[in-house]
Amino acid sequence: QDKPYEGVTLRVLGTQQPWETELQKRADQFTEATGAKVVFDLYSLTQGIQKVTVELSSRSPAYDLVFVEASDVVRFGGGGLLEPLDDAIAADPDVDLADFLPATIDANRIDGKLYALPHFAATQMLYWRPDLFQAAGIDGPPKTFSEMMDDCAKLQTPEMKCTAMRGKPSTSENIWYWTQFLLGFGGSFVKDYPDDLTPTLDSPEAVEAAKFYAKLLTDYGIPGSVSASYDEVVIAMQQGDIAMAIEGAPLAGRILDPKLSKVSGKLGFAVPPGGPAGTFAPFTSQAYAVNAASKNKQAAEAFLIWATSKKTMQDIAANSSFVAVTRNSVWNDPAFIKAHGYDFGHGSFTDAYRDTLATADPHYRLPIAEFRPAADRVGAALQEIVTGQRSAEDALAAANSDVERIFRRARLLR
Amino acid sequence: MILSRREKFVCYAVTYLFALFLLAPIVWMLSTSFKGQLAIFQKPPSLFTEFTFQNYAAVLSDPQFLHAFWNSVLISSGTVVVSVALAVPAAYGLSHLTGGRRAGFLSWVLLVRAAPGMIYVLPYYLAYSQIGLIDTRIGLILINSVFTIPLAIWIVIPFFDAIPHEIEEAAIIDGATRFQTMTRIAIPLAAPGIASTAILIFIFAWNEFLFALTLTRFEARTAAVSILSYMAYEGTEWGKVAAAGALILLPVLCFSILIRKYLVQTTAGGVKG
Amino acid sequence: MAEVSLADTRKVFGTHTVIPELSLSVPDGSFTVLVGPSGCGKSTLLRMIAGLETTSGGRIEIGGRDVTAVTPSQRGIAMVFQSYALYPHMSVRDNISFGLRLARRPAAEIDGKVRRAAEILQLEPYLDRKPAALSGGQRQRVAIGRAIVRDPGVFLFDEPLSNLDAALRGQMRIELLDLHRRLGSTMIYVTHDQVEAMTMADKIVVMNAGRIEQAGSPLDVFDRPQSPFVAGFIGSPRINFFKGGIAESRGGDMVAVRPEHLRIVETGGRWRGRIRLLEQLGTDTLVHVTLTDGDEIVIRAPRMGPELQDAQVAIDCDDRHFHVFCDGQRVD
Amino acid sequence: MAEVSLADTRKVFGTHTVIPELSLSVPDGSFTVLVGPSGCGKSTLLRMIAGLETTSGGRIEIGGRDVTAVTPSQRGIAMVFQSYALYPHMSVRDNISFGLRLARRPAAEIDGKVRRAAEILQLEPYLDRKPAALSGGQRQRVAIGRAIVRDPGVFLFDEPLSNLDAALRGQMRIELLDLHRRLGSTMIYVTHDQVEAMTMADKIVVMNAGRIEQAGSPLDVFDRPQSPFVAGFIGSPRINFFKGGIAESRGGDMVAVRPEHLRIVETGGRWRGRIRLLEQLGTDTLVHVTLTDGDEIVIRAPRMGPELQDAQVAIDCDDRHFHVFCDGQRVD
Amino acid sequence: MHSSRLRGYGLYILPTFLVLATITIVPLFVTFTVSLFLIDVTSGLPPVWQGFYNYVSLLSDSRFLNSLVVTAELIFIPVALQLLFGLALAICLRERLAGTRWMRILFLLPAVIPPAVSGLVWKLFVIPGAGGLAWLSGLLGIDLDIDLLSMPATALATVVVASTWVGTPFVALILLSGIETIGKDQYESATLDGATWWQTHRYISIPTLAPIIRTVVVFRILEALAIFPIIFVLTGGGPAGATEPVNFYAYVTGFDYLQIDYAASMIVLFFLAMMAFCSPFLVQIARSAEGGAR
Ligand SMILES: Nc1ncnc2c1ncn2[C@@H]1O[C@H](COP(=O)(O)OP(=O)(O)OP(=O)(O)O)[C@@H](O)[C@H]1O
Ligand SMILES: Nc1ncnc2c1ncn2[C@@H]1O[C@H](COP(=O)(O)OP(=O)(O)OP(=O)(O)O)[C@@H](O)[C@H]1O
Ligand SMILES: [Mg+2]
Ligand SMILES: [Mg+2]
Repeated sequence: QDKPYEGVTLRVLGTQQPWETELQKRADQFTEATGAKVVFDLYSLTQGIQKVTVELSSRSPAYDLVFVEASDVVRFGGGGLLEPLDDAIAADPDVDLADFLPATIDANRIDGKLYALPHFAATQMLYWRPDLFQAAGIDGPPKTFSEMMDDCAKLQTPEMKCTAMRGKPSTSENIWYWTQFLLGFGGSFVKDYPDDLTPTLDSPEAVEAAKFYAKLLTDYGIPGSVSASYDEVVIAMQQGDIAMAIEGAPLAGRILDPKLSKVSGKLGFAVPPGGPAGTFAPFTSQAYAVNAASKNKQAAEAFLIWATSKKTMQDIAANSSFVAVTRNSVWNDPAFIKAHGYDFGHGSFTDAYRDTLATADPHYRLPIAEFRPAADRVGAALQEIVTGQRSAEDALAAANSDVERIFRRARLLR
Repeated sequence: MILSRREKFVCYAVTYLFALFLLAPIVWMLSTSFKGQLAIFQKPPSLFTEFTFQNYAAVLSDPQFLHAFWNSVLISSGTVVVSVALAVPAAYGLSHLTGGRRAGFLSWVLLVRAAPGMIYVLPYYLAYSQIGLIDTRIGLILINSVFTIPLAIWIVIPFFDAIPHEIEEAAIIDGATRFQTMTRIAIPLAAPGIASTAILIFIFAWNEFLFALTLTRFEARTAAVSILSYMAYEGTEWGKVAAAGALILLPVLCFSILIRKYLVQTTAGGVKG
Repeated sequence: MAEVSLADTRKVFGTHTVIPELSLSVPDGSFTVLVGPSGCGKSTLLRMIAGLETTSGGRIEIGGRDVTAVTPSQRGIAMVFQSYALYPHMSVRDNISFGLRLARRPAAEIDGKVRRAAEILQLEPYLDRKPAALSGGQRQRVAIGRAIVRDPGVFLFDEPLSNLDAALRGQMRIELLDLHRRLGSTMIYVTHDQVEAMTMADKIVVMNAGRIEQAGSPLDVFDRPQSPFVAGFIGSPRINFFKGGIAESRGGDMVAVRPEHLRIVETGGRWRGRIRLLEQLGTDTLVHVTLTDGDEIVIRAPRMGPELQDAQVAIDCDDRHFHVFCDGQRVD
Repeated sequence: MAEVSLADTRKVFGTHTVIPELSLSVPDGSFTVLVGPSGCGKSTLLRMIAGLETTSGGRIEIGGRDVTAVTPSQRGIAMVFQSYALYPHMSVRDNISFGLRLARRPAAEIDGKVRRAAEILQLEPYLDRKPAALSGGQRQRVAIGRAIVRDPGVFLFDEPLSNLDAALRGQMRIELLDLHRRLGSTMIYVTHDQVEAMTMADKIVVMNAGRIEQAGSPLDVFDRPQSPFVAGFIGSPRINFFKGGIAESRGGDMVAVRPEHLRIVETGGRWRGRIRLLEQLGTDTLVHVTLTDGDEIVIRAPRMGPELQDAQVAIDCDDRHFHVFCDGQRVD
Repeated sequence: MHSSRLRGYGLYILPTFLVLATITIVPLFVTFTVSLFLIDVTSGLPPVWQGFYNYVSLLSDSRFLNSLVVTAELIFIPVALQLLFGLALAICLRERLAGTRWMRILFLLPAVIPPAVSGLVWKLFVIPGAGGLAWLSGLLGIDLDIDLLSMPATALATVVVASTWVGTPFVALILLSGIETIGKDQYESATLDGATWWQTHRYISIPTLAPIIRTVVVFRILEALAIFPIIFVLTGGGPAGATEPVNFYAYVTGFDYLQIDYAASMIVLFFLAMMAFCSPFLVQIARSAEGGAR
């Protein structure tokens, strides 16, 4: 029939981010096509995640679709709280899973079942100022951490700091940033995910990563870095106060916004530097999933497929500041490239973005429920190190034992 | 007392400086609610840059906010009805008890009231998920009552206590039953106190945040919680937030001016020394 | 119209016995005043008669009917409280008619009774006012009006005048006596003011610590107090007590003489002493004298000039004015 | 020791003139009582002397020194309030010594003064109690003790006895007079009770609506009231007023006779009337008589039996007992 | 009719008693029970008995220990400030100086503002460089452009100030009504005794108010953590737990990390500590509320 879901109202529990607000504007199209009304309930990111957690675990059918970050999919999907989408996807050839960036799909798949369709590929890239690099006699962006440190020594002048970075203690601020150092220096959160979850945050590699981070931040970071969040970094970059920064790729739209920026047209884009163990750009995906308790699963699946379809994503990507798309076809879409394909002669934005995503580790954040409390704890330790309250060894040892306690309490450890 | 110049100056300075401290943030919110998004982040800031009703218009045309506002009205009123209906007879009865029993009940009520809200949220959350009271107005009214019934008992008791027992005895001699004495003598006499208690409970329920935050989704979401939806991850719409805040503030403001005479003594809830 | 009689009535609060065992008969149509110091149990007794307190023992009869277990409203009594106990939220009319309305009497009857009470008490102009808009005396009258419409056999008053100022108290005293004359009902009136008791009562009942010390007509109680307590309680200024020789010579252990019966004499006299203080009341003077044995006494004498301060004086008294007591009992 | 004099003192609250213009001299060492009806400005006047209210005009001198602009604590006065105004959180000792401690007097001096005051007032056993643990009379004494230790030239009392019961009031009256005799300081005492005024004062100042009606010795005021107001205010029961012929025949527009000066006579008499009510005071009886012209008068007579109720009587009075007034002034 | 009376009035109390007991004691008991089981709500596995494991864990949970410190800071500093300012205000307002009467009404404001709105009010006020604080300091010629909420010390200070802002007027009004019951006579008497204005308050007002002050302090202590919504809106407990009191940590643990049992153990522990501290006062207060004494 024409409108199969006439009379159905879908409830979406999400966050107030550009993708969702854009999607909300276009929901009428879906209603027109299928008859199902879509009502969005959008919160701030932290609150949204929290609501989702609570809603799912109470097995309430109140929401049909929920927002999930990749790191949460394992526990929700594993707990049977999310509806596997494989059948619905199989039934609809238009979905074309192969078109999605592989990491974004992998992050949402457990035991071969796909639980969410990603719309947002979050990673960080290196924004750099070719003019300043040239003046300092450096040819090209740093490829490794040590190069980055060396370059900073050269780039920094009494008037200008070298870089800006997130220092605010939180899973989504300093940990999101620092984890690339942890992994790059060869460390990890736990001994051997998923087989042995003994935390290894007091390892020499972790200490080295923390020391590196602290030195970079205190010696070469802007004043106030210790409490900076992405916002401060973006503003410092926009204002031309720094020579380079590793920051969220999706934020390029803001950094380059001619109305706000003094540097639009003066930036180069590159894959972030790596360490002895390789390059580990921060990565997560954001996605929507169907609540297993939903009473309108079919309609919800249909909406999810529609929302992440090539057409919808192309439309949003080309007509808004949203760039963190998850489909290769959109990355190659001329309209998208026209809108976002910044290239000022020192590396194309879209290329750098795609190359960075290619290095993405779907388990950049450990996909366990206790990751958030554990990471929040480590974030606080990092701040202690930066402010010199404690040595890296002491702070991390203390954090490690707290994390161990958190894991043990959750029976992740014997 | 006859104050010296210097003492007067000190008094004026203390009161007016504090009034400034008190008012400045509120005035700032009001001024923000009349500013456009650009003016809000203007540096350096100024109190009145532009004057627009667009924030109010936006908030008042947002069905989600209006729904939440209406929920607040219903939930607060419901809490008032339930609490008053239960607290008034109990207070009346208690005011006729003496010594240990009365003090015992009152202490228990006070302890219950003194417990942190968080201790109730968890079990209520678990129970409500089982019996389907999550995101219902009834559910909120019920958990609000945990605090408002004790509050009401504490506030109403002194009003009953203040009724000379001779008046009730006169009614008994006039042939009134105990129930009639309560309904026809005691309650009318305590009416101002009961009314202000009702308003106070309304304000309490209106202001309640934790329960509404954790036990609602969209159907029963209250106005206080709805503000959060304007505070998003990126680019909070401060103008709307401020306008919503001002609108939520309005009813409690009117009510508290109405009962200002009682507010201090009653909010004290037994603060007598 | 009804007499009231109490037989061996007792009242115990917890472990505290307020009225050990009391028998009393209040004649029909009398104006009986219960008087005694604060805390002696007057109010308790009155409230037991009203039924507002249970009895711990004994019987209470009103108009020959045993009402010990009857509810207050069925006892055929009306009570006027010290605080008036008006219903502040009702108009005067509603205050007066409250009991009738509770009993669902026909409107016409209610109206008639209210009208009559208002007329007796001159309350017509105030019927639609709230108590707060009345003066103290008017409130008092409303309280009485509320009692009147009940057509009680017995009116009970608990210190009804003590909240009024002196002038109004004098006036209301007279009005109450008028009312008693007009209605002819039995009235039991509690006060701790002996002047009120003396001036109002047909029959005074002097109480002390839950016991009746003496009951009788006012002049009888004044002239022949049966115990030192009554002698000391009734009469102002207070009676003078003497112990020792003078008492023994009269066959008692204590004698008492009222200040107005002592005379300052030129020569002779039974006592002598020094004038410690002269209190000028106008026509009379209260003379405070320190006797040679150290006792302080008071004499009410006609005007004496302040020049007598500190003078040595002799004091005498007629034999017939001695009240003699032995073991707390009058000896005649 | 100090006399107090007020010259043309005025007090205006906003637009309301409480004391229009008042001159008064209080002799050194006197016990002067300000008496008058409620609201006549007695307290205001006292508070102006104390310095607790500013003056709106005129001068106040204490001991010959102009204190109009001097702070209360420097005026050499002490004040005892109606409410006692004790500091409830301090022991009796601390209450009494508070002023001395504020002035940082040596401990020995403080101790000595407190001891002396306590001795005078028999407060030694209570020095370590809090006021709440004292009886009304004891509290009163503490308030006085607090005044004594200041060694003031002038004591000011604002109705210090009005919160006490009748018996205690009589006793405290005597104690205060004793104290006055002992200390010899000037005392200014405010009351609205004319008995208190009569019995305590060397000098009575009768006030009415912010004006002095009469000042003089108590007996002078009682015997020769200068205005009908004073005649009516002083004396109990209240004086009887007559207008009309009897007044005109004496050259005034009003005459007054005290109840104790009226006699019930067998025959003749200036008035006749019906006995409306007899109030038995014991030795005396107050006879309420309705005269033929409808006026109500009161006679204080020796004991009259209740059988005289409603009797027709003739009433007379000696010529010398008439107070004659014309235009509100005494005519002699 | 005394004894029979009591039984009669019990009927008025009983229904309320039962309802109140059901909606309070039962949940308190449930909370305690929950804290003794391991509960994984996401997996839906049945609860596992774990005794006092959670309570033992808490003792080595540095975030919990930190939250205890923050709790103490957020209770004692604001309450002390509220008392200090409240007393000063009450004393000044007592004088009824020109133009201060309206403040008594004004002072009701913070006490009745929805706490969530209070949080918002302060959040707007401290927007770096663009909030009311920047505006005010601009008027004074200071260029203030720091993010108070981003650093632990200043964030805590901001929350303390907001909490003081909420509570002070209330304390002031209560103390004012207390002060106004002190007889004018007492102050005048002290004036006669030579006390200065300050001394009259030092020696009369404050000691007389002592019992009220004690009661107010107990209530303010109990109410201190009612600023949950303010913290929620203003700082979210951060940065690095600097403004995270126990009830907030419990909230995060329960509803963010979904460790319901762990959250329950925290709040139970906190409740018991609070009661141990306050219940003697509460009982005393209940006893002193022996108003009617009928
Ligand atoms: N409900 C009660 N419980 C315990 N004791 C009581 C109660 N009511 C009265 N009493 C005690 O009984 C005694 C007599 O009290 P009652 O009120 O009858 O005295 P009273 O003669 O009326 O005194 P007053 O003249 O002061 O009114 C007092 O000692 C009082 O403390
Ligand atoms: N602070 C004030 N402001 C305005 N009017 C006042 C003030 N104090 C007193 N008054 C008025 O001044 C008049 C005299 O008052 P005052 O207290 O002196 O009377 P009083 O003679 O002491 O009366 P009482 O016997 O009742 O104490 C009264 O009408 C009173 O209302
Ligand atoms: Mg009594
Ligand atoms: Mg006065």
